[in-house]
Amino acid sequence: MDTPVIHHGAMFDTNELVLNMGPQHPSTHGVLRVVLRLDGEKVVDADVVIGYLHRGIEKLSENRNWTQIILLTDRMDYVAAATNNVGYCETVEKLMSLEVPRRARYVRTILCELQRIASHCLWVGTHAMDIGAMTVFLYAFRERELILDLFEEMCGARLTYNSMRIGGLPLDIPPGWDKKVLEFCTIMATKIDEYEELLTHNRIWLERTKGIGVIDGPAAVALGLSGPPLRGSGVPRDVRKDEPYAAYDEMEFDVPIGTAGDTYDRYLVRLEEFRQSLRVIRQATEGIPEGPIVGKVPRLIKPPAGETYHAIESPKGELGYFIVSDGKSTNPYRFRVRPPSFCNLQGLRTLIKGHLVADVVALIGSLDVVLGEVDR
Amino acid sequence: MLSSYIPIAIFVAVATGFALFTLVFTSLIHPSKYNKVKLEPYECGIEPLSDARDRYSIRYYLVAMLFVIFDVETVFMFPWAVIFDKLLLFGLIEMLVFIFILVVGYYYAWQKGALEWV
Amino acid sequence: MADAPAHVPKAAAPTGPPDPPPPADVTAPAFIATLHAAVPGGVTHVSYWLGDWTLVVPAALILQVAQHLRDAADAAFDFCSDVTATDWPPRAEGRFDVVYCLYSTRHRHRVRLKVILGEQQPLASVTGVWPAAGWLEREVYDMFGVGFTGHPDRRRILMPEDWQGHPQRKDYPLEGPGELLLENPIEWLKLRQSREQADIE
Amino acid sequence: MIDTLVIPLLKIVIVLNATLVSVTYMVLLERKVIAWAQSRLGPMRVGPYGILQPVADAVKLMIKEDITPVRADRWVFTIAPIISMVPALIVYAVIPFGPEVKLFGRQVTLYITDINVGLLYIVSVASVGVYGIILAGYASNSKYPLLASLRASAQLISYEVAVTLTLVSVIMMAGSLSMVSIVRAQQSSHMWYAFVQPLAFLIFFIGGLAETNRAPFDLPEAEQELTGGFHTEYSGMRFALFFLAEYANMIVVSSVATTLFLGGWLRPFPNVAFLSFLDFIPSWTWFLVKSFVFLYIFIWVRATLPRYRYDQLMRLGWKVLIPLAIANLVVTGIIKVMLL
Repeated sequence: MDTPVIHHGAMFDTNELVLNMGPQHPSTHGVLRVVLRLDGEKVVDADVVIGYLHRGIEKLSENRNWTQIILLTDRMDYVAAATNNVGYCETVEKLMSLEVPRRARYVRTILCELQRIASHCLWVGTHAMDIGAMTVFLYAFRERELILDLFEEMCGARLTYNSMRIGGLPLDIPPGWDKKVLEFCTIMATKIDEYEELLTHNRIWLERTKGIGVIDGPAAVALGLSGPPLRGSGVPRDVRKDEPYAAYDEMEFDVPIGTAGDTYDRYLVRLEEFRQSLRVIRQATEGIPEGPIVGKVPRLIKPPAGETYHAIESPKGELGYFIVSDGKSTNPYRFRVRPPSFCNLQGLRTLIKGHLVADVVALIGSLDVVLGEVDR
Repeated sequence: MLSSYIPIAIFVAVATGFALFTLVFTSLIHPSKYNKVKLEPYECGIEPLSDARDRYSIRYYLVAMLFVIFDVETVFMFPWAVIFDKLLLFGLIEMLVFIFILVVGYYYAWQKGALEWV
Repeated sequence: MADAPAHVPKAAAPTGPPDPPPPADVTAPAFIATLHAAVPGGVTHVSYWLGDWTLVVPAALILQVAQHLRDAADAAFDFCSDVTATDWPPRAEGRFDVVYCLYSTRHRHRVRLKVILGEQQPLASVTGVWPAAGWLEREVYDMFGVGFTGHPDRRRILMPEDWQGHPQRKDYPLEGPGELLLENPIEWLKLRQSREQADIE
Repeated sequence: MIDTLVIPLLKIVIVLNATLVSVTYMVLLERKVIAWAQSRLGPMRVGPYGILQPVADAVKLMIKEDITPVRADRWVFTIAPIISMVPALIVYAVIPFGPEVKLFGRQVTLYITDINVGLLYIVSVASVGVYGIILAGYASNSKYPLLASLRASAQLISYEVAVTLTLVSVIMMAGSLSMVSIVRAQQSSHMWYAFVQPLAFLIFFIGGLAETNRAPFDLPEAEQELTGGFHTEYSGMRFALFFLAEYANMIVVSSVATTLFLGGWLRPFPNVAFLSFLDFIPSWTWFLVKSFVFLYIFIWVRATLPRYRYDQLMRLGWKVLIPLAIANLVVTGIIKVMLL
């Protein structure tokens, strides 16, 4: 294999080492493959190869009826399945111009935010693990477990919830569930400080994350980053605020943004999002209105012909659904997902150029990709 | 005097013997069902395309060279340190000159960027 | 394209979304008028449905329109949310709808561009305008076989490099091509034809 | 004959066995301590509270299939783990676990041998172990192990310089290279060297972490970046030898640190008659307790800290530790001249 020669000077020519990282690699978060061209330990260029988890969910959905698709969306971002459900149901509701009862919208808000915390828990754990701090991982998973318990009580499943129906919810919340959610908020609030204690002011952590993968706001927007990677670069863009869905228009919360646009700021943004999510959950759980949980949904779901794009803020970024209905059949004519991880991962190549091998894993972690969603 | 080294020789023999014994012993009892895929070098699930042995970055050699310089100089200090009590001021001044030369070289290497990794 | 032969669906296939024009009581946002002025003929049809604005753009002018929408002060669509396509095989004016979902982080508004494209017709890549489109266009190429010209890295993205056909097309066999198509496409074609023959008989 | 061959041989066998057992239990301890730090239980299945886990691990490693990759250099691939392990073990030859004791009517020294260049011996033997790692990476003929072994060699030699320089300060204090004399010198000077040479102690500890490839300096085997590092291609008993070497090295570093800086087998305040009731505890117990504290800190650090990046690690070694060690050396010399 002929590899290009790097010129340090005539005497010191060395070859680039082509290192294949993934798909079977401990820190590529599933089945990502990154082909690195290395000069020593420095990354000269990288090629990000995806598709190892491609299951054709978009194609499958064209042959399922509108309700059956909900459980397919679970399998995309499998650490925040309920968020995917909500996004899909809202898109179909928009397509059918359905009114969703206020109680259902509140429960959706709670579930979305619980998922955000669960997803960020998994992220903070694995990200710290990538950088070598192994304890945070188990701490974060301990709290994620509490959320999974809440979900189990809510809808019987722990990972793929299938927790939404078009027009509302399949079941009302179990009695006493709201109290448990509030209890969880109290516990979680102290645990976030625990993670911060281990990482935020740790010298090694700072050295490993500060100034790594810096991207400024306009460049991040142009690259199509969304969610915490974009906000870490100082762009105050959050679909929950800009185009409110569910019951976010009635909630009070802040959108944390970073300044430097490096890995550390993305970390800080997510940690602050933990706190904001708790704030939203508290408001929504305390103010949950009485009333029906499903709106007036026709027996046969068959949206009129037309197409629409609807986006929500998933824990990873802007999760958009582009759905085309032909108005005749009971399944969508075209079902397209705009997965936030896919678009964020696109930025990886730009971010890792010039950094070291060790930073590659830190940067994959800081983008927080879920390959189930990237490949669908 | 030399007799105090005999235990070391025995130890080397015993330790090597132990290592060899375990390797031979386990080679008799472990299963060996090999196939082509199992014997391939690890490349994250992709068939390795190129030989791993290639020309590496010059940095590693630079570090090795710096190490040789420093370590040899440090070894010179061992006997000096042992009889430091007897040499005292003479020994100190002599060693300060020696260390000064070392530090000048070190400073040069620093300024030349030999200690920078990236 | 070494594709499966055009397969005519049994029921009369739909020929595209209705894309209704805006009703009288909805005023179009200002950037549409500016776009009309800046790129003459850049928009052939304006549609408004469920609160979304859709502009149908001729394939030849997509780069100019994209450039204008990104740079014009009243549009400022700096964020390319999504690039995707829809396949309408029986449609006369071209089987593909290539859809661009744009968003402005300054004005916080959205618009969709739509390009109607024939099977072999190339389309200029917008990666120069929005780098975000890079992978999204690769996916459209992978799934629909839309050839983007000027794309810096035109490879398949989700399917393997040596995959035959474009799976999201409506005439792509639902059972998948199977191993045979990958190994020996000609044999596969023969097998498929003989099976269709058997169906007719 | 008995004194030169049989007794050393007996002692060697005892030390070897003790090392092997403590290495296996070290692994269990590490898993348990880290588990407690992470609010979980650790191994609990094999034996009560998992205390038989090391036995199960050893048996598993022995009956595990041993794979040599096709492109590897067969002989070097087999020799590398031996080169890595033997030096880690033979260092114990000069480590004093205690002074002379009377056993079965015989004066027996609680060390295998006491050579007058003991410290030099440790430094030189310990650096041989690096060859095992380099050869392992090279012989595997696979990219990850190769990268890891290059990293490992550069890292180990960088920290070697700083560690050796701190040893020179200790030798200046003790005036001897023999491990036993260094302990006795600490007794006669009424002071553990950790208090006289705190900076050297700190540099030695950090260097020790780096030289044993422990977190936060565990880059040669950073599983998140280089999958398993230099032993990626190893399995079965050859992997077990590397594993053994790593933990034996940890114990070596703890023992050397105890001997040089914490007064070896001496009890706390060895010259204070008031505390002489502590003498009923055998001297080697003090040695083991002190070494254990080090081992515990090794594990504790691993559970707490993230990993350094490679360039940061090299910077710390070359630009911080080496200047500090040189300064410490010069200051020690000047103060000594002024005091005498």
